[in-house]
Amino acid sequence: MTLQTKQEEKINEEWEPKIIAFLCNWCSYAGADLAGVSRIQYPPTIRVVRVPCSGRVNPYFIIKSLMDGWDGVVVSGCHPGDCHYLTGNLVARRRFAILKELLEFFGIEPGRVNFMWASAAEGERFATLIKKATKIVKNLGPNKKFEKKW
Amino acid sequence: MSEERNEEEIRVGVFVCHCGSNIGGVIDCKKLAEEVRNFPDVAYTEDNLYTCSENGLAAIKKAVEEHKLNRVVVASCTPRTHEPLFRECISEAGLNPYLFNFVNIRDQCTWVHMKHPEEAYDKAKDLIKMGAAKAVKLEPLDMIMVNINPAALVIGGGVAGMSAALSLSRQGFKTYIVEKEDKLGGRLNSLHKLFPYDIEATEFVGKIINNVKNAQNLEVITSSRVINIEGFIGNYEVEIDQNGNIRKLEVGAIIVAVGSSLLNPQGLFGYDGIKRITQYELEPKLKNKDLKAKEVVMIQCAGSRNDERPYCSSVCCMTALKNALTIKELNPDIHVTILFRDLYTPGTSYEEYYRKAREQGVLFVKYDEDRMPNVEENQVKVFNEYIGDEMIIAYDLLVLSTPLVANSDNKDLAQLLKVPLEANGFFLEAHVKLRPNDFATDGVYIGGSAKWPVDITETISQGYAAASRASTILSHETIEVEGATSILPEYNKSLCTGCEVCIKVCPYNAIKKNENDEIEIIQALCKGCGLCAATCTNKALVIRHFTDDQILSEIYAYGGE
Amino acid sequence: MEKVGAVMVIGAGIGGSQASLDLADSGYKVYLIESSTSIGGVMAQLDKTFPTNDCAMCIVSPKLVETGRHQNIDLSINCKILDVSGEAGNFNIKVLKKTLYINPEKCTGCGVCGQECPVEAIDIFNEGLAKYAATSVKYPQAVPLVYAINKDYCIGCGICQGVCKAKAVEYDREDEEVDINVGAIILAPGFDEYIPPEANLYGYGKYKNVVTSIEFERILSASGPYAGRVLRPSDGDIPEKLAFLQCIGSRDYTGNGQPYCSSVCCMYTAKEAVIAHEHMHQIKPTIFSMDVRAYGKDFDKYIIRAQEEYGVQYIRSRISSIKEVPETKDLRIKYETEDGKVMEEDFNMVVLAVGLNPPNDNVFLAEKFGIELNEFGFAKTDKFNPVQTSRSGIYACGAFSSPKDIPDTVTQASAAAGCVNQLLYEKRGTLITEKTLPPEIYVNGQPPRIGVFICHCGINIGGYVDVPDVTKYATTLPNVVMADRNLYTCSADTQTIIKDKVKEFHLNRVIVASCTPRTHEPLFQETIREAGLNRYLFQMANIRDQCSWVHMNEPEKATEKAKDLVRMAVNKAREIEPIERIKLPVTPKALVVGGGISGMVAALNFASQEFETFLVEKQEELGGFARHIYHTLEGGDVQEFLTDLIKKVQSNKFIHAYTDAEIENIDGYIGNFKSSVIHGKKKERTEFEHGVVIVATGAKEYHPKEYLYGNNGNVILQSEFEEMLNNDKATNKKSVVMIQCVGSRNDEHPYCSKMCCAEAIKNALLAKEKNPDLEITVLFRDIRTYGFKEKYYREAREKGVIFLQYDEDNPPEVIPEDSRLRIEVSTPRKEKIYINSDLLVLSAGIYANREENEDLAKMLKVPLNDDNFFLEAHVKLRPVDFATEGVFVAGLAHCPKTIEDSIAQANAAVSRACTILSKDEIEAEGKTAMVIPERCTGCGMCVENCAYSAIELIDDRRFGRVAQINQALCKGCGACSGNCRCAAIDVLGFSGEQIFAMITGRC
Amino acid sequence: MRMEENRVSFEPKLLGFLCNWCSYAGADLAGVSRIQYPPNMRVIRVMCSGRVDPEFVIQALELGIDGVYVMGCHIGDCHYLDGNYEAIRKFDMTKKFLSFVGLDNRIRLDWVSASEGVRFGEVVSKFVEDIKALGPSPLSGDTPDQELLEKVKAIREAVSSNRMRALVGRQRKITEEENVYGEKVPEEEFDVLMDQAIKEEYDRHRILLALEKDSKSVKDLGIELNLDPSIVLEHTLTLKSRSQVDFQKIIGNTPIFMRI
Repeated sequence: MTLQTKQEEKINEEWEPKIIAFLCNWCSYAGADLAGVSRIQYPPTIRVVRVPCSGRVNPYFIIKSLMDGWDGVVVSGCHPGDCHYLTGNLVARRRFAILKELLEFFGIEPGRVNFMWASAAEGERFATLIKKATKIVKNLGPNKKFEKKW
Repeated sequence: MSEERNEEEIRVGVFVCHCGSNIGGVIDCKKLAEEVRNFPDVAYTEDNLYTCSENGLAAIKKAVEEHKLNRVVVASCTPRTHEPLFRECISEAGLNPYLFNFVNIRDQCTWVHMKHPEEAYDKAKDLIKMGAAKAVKLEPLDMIMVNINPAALVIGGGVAGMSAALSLSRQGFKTYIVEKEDKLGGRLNSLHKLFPYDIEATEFVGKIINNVKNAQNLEVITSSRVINIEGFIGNYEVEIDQNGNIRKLEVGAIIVAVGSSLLNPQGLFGYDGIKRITQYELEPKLKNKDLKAKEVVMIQCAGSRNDERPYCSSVCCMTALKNALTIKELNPDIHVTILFRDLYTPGTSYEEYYRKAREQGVLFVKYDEDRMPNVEENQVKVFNEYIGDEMIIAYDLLVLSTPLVANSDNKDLAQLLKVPLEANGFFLEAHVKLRPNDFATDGVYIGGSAKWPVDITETISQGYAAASRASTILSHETIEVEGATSILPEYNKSLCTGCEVCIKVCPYNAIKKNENDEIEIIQALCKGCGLCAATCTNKALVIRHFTDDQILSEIYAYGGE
Repeated sequence: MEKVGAVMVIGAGIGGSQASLDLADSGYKVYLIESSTSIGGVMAQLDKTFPTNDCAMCIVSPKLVETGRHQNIDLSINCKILDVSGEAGNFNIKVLKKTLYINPEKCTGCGVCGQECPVEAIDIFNEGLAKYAATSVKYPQAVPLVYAINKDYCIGCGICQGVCKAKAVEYDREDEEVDINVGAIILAPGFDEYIPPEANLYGYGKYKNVVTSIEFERILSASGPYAGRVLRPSDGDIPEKLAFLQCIGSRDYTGNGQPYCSSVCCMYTAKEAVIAHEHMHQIKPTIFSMDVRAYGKDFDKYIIRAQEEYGVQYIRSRISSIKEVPETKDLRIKYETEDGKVMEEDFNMVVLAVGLNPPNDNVFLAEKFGIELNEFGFAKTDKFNPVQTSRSGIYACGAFSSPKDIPDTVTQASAAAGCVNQLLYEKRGTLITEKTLPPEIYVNGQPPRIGVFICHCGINIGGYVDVPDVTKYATTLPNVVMADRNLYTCSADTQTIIKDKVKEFHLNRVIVASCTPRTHEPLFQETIREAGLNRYLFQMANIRDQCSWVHMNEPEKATEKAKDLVRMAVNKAREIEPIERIKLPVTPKALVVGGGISGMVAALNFASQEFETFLVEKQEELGGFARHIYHTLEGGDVQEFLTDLIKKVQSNKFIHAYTDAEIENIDGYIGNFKSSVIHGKKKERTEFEHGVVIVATGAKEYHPKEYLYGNNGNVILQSEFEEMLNNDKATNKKSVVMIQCVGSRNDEHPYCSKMCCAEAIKNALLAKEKNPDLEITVLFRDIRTYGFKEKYYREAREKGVIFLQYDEDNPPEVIPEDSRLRIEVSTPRKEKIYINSDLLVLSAGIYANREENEDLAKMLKVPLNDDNFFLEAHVKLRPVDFATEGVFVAGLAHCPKTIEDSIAQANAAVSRACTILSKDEIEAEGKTAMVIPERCTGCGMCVENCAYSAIELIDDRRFGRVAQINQALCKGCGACSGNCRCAAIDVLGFSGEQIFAMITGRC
Repeated sequence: MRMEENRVSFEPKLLGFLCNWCSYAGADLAGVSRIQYPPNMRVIRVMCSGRVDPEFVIQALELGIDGVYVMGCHIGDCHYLDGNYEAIRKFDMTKKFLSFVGLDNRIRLDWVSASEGVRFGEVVSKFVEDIKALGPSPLSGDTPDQELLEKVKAIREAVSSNRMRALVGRQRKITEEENVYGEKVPEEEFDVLMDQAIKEEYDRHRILLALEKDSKSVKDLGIELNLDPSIVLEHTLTLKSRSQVDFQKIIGNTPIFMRI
């Protein structure tokens, strides 16, 4: 646990953001498993959806998640060159570069959607990235832009 | 740390005893009682002349009601003698007996520091401070009740077993005898006469056997042996195998009376079973009076009191004398010479029996352990200690007095009963002097040669002793078992990883894993020694009445935290 | 002797695993025998691998998991070979399976025993840098994930048996002796790295901050003891100044090292330097080396990138001394620079690039298997078949025959499998058991009836997540008809419970909430298939590795997350439908393009397995690049080997050889290719069908424009010089000069042609033999005689050949002087040297002809790399496959290489091809993409995205120009559907509705 | 007050753990026979010497008590059969830990039977004299030696770590009877393993305590605990693999560790 001041911890105490995470099966999902095997702790804020490749993540999934009230979205794929399907992650990277601008245009705070790359051996890095993403989304507060479904 | 602690306020009462002048003569008990008043959580203090006296106890009960005390500390003599008394007193005042703590300021304070009254006073004050600190942490405990199945199992149908079984069945307890052979009687069946009154063995044992036959609630199961024992004091489940069919007996106590066995004499003094025989092979010959020998020589301690069997079998000397006298009775002209190292004929009647043999002309020659008699085909060379020279005694019959040895299958039975064996393979009793017929494990008792070779009289008395010890528990529907035992409390279950170190360290096998693989203490078997709690790798087990918290609070009270 | 259709593979490193997979996929029963307690060998210890900087774990663990689970592979760990008898085709091997004291069937690898064990022992896997318990597994992702008790450290306290909920610990488990009968044996025991002896002069063992490269590999590794941070062992600081010393224990004639070059240290040192800098930017790596031997494909580019992008500094010098500075524990290195100055520099940490020794038990193995070892202790192999040991029927691959890197090891593994195919092809499929499965229950149209099984996994889940509560919650979800929990859902007895529940509740969807699907999904899919349900009617929720294990301190939140994950799995399960794996017929014939050595060896291998083969060669006669090579450096007679090959090809009835032929067209896909070729003077056109394609089109010798080649008689190529020597035309020469790297390692061809150094030294030795006092000078940038070739480099120097290094920036100049040549060279010491010589021999490299390769690449839809060589699927783990299934590459077409390497690659390609030809039909991947024609506008965006060129636009009668997916080629990555503007493409198993259901289903 | 007293008049504060069946009874017998011995020792009654947890002994020393005496039945007499055998093993381990801080001569283990009233008086007197000779404990009084206090705290935590308790809990059975393989582990071999474990756990818990105060680098820890930094690094990384410690940040070239 990072050394937050007592008082700061109090406010953030009650509200935990709900973040949906699209993890590519071959690298990032394996990295998340390794974090588990090595018992590296990270906040329980993400809910994982396994996809074959980061290339599979259609922009519409991300927008649908935000519309449906998820407070944050994380998409994680293999490092360039590692992709099990050779070019899947490169296609995804270009696609998400454009999507980021589109989301800003919609008025969604940039921190809500995070793209990251973690390999199967980087359990440590996966945990730190999730901690960082949770912190950003927590500071942004609950997702009020879209009407909540529940 | 425990959840159950009730939230109401802790009010400790401290009663300082003068014990006449034993304590009051050395330190000022009144001042001590006042000073102790301001220790934490102490609600009431009082000093009295003899706290253990009638009015002392009445004072405690009154104070408990008036000041609504929920903890009581008595500072006086030693808990070893007076703790039960005070526990009884506060339970009559409505308090759980375990909410009591004893502080020893007499035997371990005033009596031993008479020349240093000030230090004695400080010591007493510290001890009371520690006692009060522990009292605060005490928790109510209820004695564990174990119901007793008023039935008993006697293993072994010899004279020891039969005596025990008769005694128990006459007290109305359902009793079973399990005998390996196909008939009762054990070793006596093969004997001719019994010393010292030369009673016919068969007639003597016959009487006992038919007593057993027509005794009520006594069932004899012959040619059967015990194959499994489950459970604990008062609740044993014994599986026996009677040539093929398995039976389950439910009993509250078990008496081991399996007796002992004869030594296999192969290789001793050229034993051949014809010219050189043992006392036991001589008995039937005497019974049927077919003795042709003229010169009989007997050798005592044949195969015992040596490195292999460093013990005296206690019955061989009397057996030799008995047989010698019987021979003389048959035909006085037969010469009988007994070579001995020491003759054991304790007691009045046995010594008299020895003198009678000498009068009948039996010769006694003492030999020394370092120079054993040298047996040749028909003569024995032996160095006579008294005349300091070697003698040659001709013989046409050599009788060896061989010792009794432990049964070879004792080890398996010991495993089933979880009781120890001593070095020579006989059963090891709880305490040689104070509990000769108990085992350390409660509910199991022992009598007869299974414990140590003994003669018939001793065997019978031990049979009765074992029976009476068994009846101390069979006579109750339920018995109270030590309350301050170890326990794996609900709130600590998540700490226990199941490493089984506690199971391996417990001297009483009182810990097991239940069917859903969780550690469980068998309350009836646990003695509360605390070994398992001190060894538990994750500090999950708790010893009630001596928990870590309680002992640490005493240390803090003294250490000054 | 009756041949046996089974193979034994010794050693389960990357080599052993690859050979086993190839053979198991080609219908042989494989017995994989591993001496340690888990497969993966040295590669599993590596963090990243050159030249692609892939994370070793990412690329190797899927292959290891597949090896661990393959139905035809019988894996035994912790084994020792006792006795070997028999002959090629029928061997009997007695194997001792040493006990692990833990029952592998019951152990679920949860790791509680390792945590509770009070004994701490040196962790050999982490090279002594970390401690592990006496009960442990080699590394977290070990396959099989089975714990083992190391009896030397174990004190027998019994705690692990107590805490093990699966009751897998059995202290009385005995060793087991097994007799195995196989037809062939492949030895892949790998290597043991050189450990500097006690009194070494580098201070290893004395100075804390001097480590070996394998130790540094563990320091770099993200799953290593230092968690990927580069720290120095003396005080945990980041070693800003990091020095690497090359050739430790290699090229060492002092006797305490090995005389040969270990081939891989130059490259792995460069990688370690690059990765160290990548992890910690303040690290400035310096490498002290002699030659930098980056001879493989894209290796030179890697070295250049290391210097330019990662600031790696190369100093060409063998250091003279290394001392530790007591206060700072830094290391003071004294060395001489190229221009003669003596320098002293302090470094925070030093890594010794240790060489590769033969495995420690090489003599034992050689004795047991009756094979010969060469002078260096490696397995002796045939000159023209690098995997064939001295005993027929027994093959060796990987570092056991000579030090080599991972791509060559994998290639040799497949090559060994190729040779086994030739030996045992009649017995293919005789010993493997086909599982009989009940008919699939038809579930379409039924309302979903979902069964949920939630796992305790001992205390790993149950200890933190309130499993009973989650089970109760699961029963409240719509369409869930039953939910229950068990201690270990993956245990054998629970599989039968699942099958019973499927029948009892008529379930048509099954969900297991336990650990990671990556390792356990195939197991449960198999179980529900045995219960009659389609494999894909199954979903997993990962509530252990991604929930209970990582939220240990927040049990309530972990339970809440577990409920969410179960609900999302149920929502997705509602949407899934059964998927049929389509079957494709296979034509058991092969097309080999190119009639050089690689092409011919491949064709002969196919033919010897009675596969009809079509060999197409552009030239009039066969032979290819090797026609004008006389001998190999090792003395093999190339011409004799070549003529013998050509004779065999022409006489073999299974081979149709078309010379002077041009491929007109190839279309179709894996198993179903149709090609047409125009051959002969009369331009006849023949058409034929085949199942696989081997590309062996070779490459061209570079004809230099520089150094006056072509307009001065005294300037010739090495091949021409070899011809002169063999016909005694060079007797009158007095001084010969050779120039290396002509047309290689420059901007036009930024790669090393790998064989020119060997050719130059071969010719120099031959010239000296013919005329001892001939003066020969070799001008070089780096002499790359890797492996055992180092021996000949030393021999050349002993025979008086002068080697002079020239600077890359100002190459030598050639000035003709009457009938002789004056060659000016500027050496690194900045002096100018003039050599008068009457003959200049240029070591010209190899290049790929763009036009020729491009049109073949188009026909086969396979890519070329920027040097115009064919680009393989994965440089490390699939070096002979193309991304497009059914097409393989061998020989110079892949990249410049020696003749033995080409032969090995040819056999490897055949073995890979056999995994297809050995089956009469193959199953395509189930979860592939699927086009919804009504929505498709035919924009073609998906076609470009597909890395496997599995989509093409067709003209459909009803819907016009729409995309169509070739199920055989599609891998199901979903890149196409991710980009499709009108959601016209979906992926079975990960469809849009299913993912929406997971996102939205919040009830 | 205690500090200025000179050696002669110093009255040590002693604590005794007496087993109920033998040594406590021996003490009572000393009372009944009016045997006089110095009053410095306060007694805590326990049912068996095997019940005395090493943590109690060290907690007492930590609070400034000058000496701790553990007494049990003679070997073979234990009311609970082999409680005192276990007491020996626990005491030896405690003594080895305390030898790191030079307090090992302030604890003592002895056997007094119920009939040895005289002997009880003698051993207590001897203990008081020996402690008097040693002088007051450096941790007693109002100004205890802080550095030593930290070390003793670390020992207390190390002694109750589940690794040490597992080793000492199984030591007797494995070395005197048999381990799970039916073999007897030689005493010296187990001692080597035990000594190594003791040294490791002691260092590790000192590191944990130091990091609990604030985050530090390996080098600072090396200086503060005067340990070779390479050993500190090894321990710190083992603690990291057990998620008790983690990297916090990097300053210059030095990573800083923090306690989780």
